[in-house]
Amino acid sequence: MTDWYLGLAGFLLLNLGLGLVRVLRGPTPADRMVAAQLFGTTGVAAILLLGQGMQERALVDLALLLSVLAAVTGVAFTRLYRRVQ
Amino acid sequence: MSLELALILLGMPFFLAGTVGLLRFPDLLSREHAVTKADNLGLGLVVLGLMLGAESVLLAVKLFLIWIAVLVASATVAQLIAHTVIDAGSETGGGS
Amino acid sequence: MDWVLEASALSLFGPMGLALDLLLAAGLLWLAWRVLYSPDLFLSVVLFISFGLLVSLAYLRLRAPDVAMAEAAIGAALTGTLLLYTLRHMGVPIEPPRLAQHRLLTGLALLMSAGLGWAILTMPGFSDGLVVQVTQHLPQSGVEHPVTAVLLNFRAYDTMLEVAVLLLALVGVWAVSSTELRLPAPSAVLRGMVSVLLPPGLLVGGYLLWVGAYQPGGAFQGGAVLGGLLVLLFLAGWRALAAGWLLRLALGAGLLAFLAVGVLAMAGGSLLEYRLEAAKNLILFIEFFVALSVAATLAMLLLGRPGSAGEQQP
Amino acid sequence: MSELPWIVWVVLTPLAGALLAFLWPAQGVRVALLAGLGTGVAVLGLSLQLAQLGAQRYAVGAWDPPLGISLYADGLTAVMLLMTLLVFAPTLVYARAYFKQTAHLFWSLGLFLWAALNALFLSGDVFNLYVTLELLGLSAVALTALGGQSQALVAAYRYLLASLLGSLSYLLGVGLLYAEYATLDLQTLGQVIGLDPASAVALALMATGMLLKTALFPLHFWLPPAHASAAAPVSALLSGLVVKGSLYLLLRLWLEFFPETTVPASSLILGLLGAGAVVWGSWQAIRARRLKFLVAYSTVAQLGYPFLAFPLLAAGWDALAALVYFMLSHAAAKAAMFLAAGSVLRAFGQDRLAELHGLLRVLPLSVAAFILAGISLIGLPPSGGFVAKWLLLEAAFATGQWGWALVTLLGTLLAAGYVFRILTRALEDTTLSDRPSPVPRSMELTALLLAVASLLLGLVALPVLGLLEVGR
Amino acid sequence: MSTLVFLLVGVGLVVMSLHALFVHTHLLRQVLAINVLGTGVFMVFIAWGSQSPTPHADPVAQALVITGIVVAVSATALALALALRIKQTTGRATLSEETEE
Repeated sequence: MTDWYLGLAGFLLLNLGLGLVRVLRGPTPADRMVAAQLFGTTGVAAILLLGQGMQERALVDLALLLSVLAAVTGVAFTRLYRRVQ
Repeated sequence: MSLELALILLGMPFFLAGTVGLLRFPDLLSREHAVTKADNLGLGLVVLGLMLGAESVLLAVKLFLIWIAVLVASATVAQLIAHTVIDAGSETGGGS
Repeated sequence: MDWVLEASALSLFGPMGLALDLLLAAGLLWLAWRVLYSPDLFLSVVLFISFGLLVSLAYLRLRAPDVAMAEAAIGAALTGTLLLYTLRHMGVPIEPPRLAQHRLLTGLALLMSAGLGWAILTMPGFSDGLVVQVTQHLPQSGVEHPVTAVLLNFRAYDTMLEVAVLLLALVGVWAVSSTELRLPAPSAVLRGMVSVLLPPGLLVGGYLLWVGAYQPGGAFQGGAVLGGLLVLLFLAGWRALAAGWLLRLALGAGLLAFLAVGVLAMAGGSLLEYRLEAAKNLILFIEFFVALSVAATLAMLLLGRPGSAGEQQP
Repeated sequence: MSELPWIVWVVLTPLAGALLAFLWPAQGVRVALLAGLGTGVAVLGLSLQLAQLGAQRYAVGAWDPPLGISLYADGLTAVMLLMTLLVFAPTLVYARAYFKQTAHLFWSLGLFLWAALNALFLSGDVFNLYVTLELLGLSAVALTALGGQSQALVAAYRYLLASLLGSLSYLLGVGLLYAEYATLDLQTLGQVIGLDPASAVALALMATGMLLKTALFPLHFWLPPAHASAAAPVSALLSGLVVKGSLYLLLRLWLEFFPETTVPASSLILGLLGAGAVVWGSWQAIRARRLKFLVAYSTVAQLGYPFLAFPLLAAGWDALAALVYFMLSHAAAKAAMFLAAGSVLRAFGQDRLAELHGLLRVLPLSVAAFILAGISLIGLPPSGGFVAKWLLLEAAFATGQWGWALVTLLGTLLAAGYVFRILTRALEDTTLSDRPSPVPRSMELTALLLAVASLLLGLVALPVLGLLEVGR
Repeated sequence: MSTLVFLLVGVGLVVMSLHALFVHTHLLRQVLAINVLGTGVFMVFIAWGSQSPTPHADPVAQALVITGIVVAVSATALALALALRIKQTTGRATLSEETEE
């Protein structure tokens, strides 16, 4: 059973890796930020599955923390990089 | 195979679809769609699966909270990012 | 080299775990390389945030959830926000790296690194660290989670000085920076999101703070979540905290609580020595104020110095 | 009195002062002076305790090592704490006149710096030492930047990078030691440490970090601009004290660890680098065009002398005494020079050496400070610098290592060269073209006080060296 | 096995970031390099700590790294404030070789 979860976590990790290609390609900062937002969703799912696979309940708390903070960088980007006056 | 695992497995294609959309769709707005819609669905299925296996109410509540927080955050951030593009028109190219 | 074999035997999670580790390791090294050398600085910063999250995943694999939380919250999210902010105000996001040659220093670095690899691979054997002592004394610490016991009791003196470092950094930033963060008016969507996210966010921060006594979590992780919420509030145009002595008190509260408890303990013992009956409450008392200060400081580091021009020399 | 835990108050008083000065900025000056007074009392109390009762250990939280952190004080600690007090107290008085009302953050930052130094000198735990190093480095950088001009900012940034690199290198060494020996306690480590490659690399990392922070030639690149462009009282603290913090830590590591892991080559390398520092730093000081840069390069040179003593440490007591006396006399003399240079800057608005004629007429007390501090830097009797050089020569002759003695003598000539560069201008009796601004008397007097102290250090050598012997 | 893999990752991060720190002249790149360097050092601590026989990694190593992370963000904040101010006052965002006066 644990191997299943670890394998799925690995699959999500690969997904993240693919998403990073978009971060690299851009071309605009907005494109990069959208791709980086992937860490908020896919990353949280990967942590949840990792926690299940490693029998580590505390990882749910980490996912909780991340889900709240995922918004911060995204919002910071949109607030700071709005069009220059 | 348990229902728990089945739900989680069902979520995986959504993540893949989101990533593929992110890579393949031609412009920012459609890519955003791909990521926010598909990934949040996938995460929802994962959370649902894990909630079925949760041994305490607290754990189930936390899992649900995670989903809600991610949903709100990613939807809003996506909307805000879209606004930066629309506001800036084509000027974002240089990355100001 | 014996320990290399021993370490291999410790692989608890089978081939799938190993595959995951190798994937993570490759991702980490590749990301670090792109962070350090990509021509677009904005890309570097975005990748740095992703890198921090991946580091956090690696800490999870290494069974260090407390550190993983601290890294995700502080190392990735808040440091990343600071970097985004600074980059935005420095302009020039696309600037190909200009390389200077410091042959002497580069040579020294390579020498050090080679020595480091050699040192690790030839180490006669790893010790067991202080696990035994910590486990033995855990019942006398007042908390059940060993990391919190180390941070707030066994090595509380370190943590007190660490809180001082955080406060000092803020004073330093105030001494240097002359500008306060200024933003255009926030949109209704953003304000809506913040008001939706705020109550559960506060709950999560408080929960992490409290749960640190029993399992991974604690003042720094909880404080970082609260700090993130404050940053969100600031970004949404809220300014109520940015005023006078109340703000300064919030920033200094952690160190103040530490000093107060530490000195009071000296009445019947030594510095920062808690009586067992009171230990848990004292630890939670300190942690509460440390979390408050961590939150306020992390947020103010971003906001800059409120309502004041920079320090002027006479 | 003798039972009071002065050892704790030595750290807590300036730390609490820093916090209070931050919370109550309007009263920053008063808080700082009071905290300075309190710290002085605590340092003197601890020194008396040590002299009477011998070295002491204090387990924080009553957790004995290896689980907890212990503070440790012996004669060496006491001398360092007294040195810090000697430089800090007059500098705070000077700063009160120098900064007027505006720079209220200086008081909080200054007290943080004092707390960091005292905590560093007292810490007996290698990781706790890392935290104190960061506290020290960040407060020093923030103080450097307080000047606000672009030069100071760039210098502060460079200083910050060097400082962080140094402490991370040290931290990596700490990690390796903890992995191998399962303890962070300095003394315990000293007893169990072996000669395997991992330990050697760990020590090399820690030592390299400290050399970078101490700005030993050729890792001194960050020091001159930082020390020269900071505000005068800050320069005095940086040159007089901050570099001594990492030098002290290096010495402590050496004394605790190296008897067991002696590699003759390493002490030879340190000695040679020290010799390089003496020659290169002095030469740059002789070529400097601005007073503060001259004084800053003189710091690079003077920091070389203590390292000359490292190859001789194995031979015995004299070398250690020489090393400590170099630190002590340089602290007082260099702080005096920077404070006096600050008075010159205040009077003329610039410090180009070519335009400093007739200084004697305008700032006689500052010129006196330059002369007296210069005597100590050159090492003429009866100054502290003379005692230090004398002890070093004795150690060199006793072991037949003549080379170090020659470097010392060469350094003396070069130091005379750059000190006389200041004095020949200053003593020229010409009238000035532009009217100097008034300089508060307290600024000139505190500089003179420190200069006199650097001279008198030679006369109190016996009690100081007696104190140093506590716990050896 | 995780221990060995991530120990080597830690060393790799240290090597890369040291090189980057010495060759880059842009202020922000140097800050990034210092941060990656710190992460490499922390990784060595935690990778070693992970071979502890308890359910979680060595608690002391974890506590030390948490302290390190907080110190690192403090230093980063100061460095960034300095960098921004340097850019504002000199108009340049790079460190170049400078001489006296």
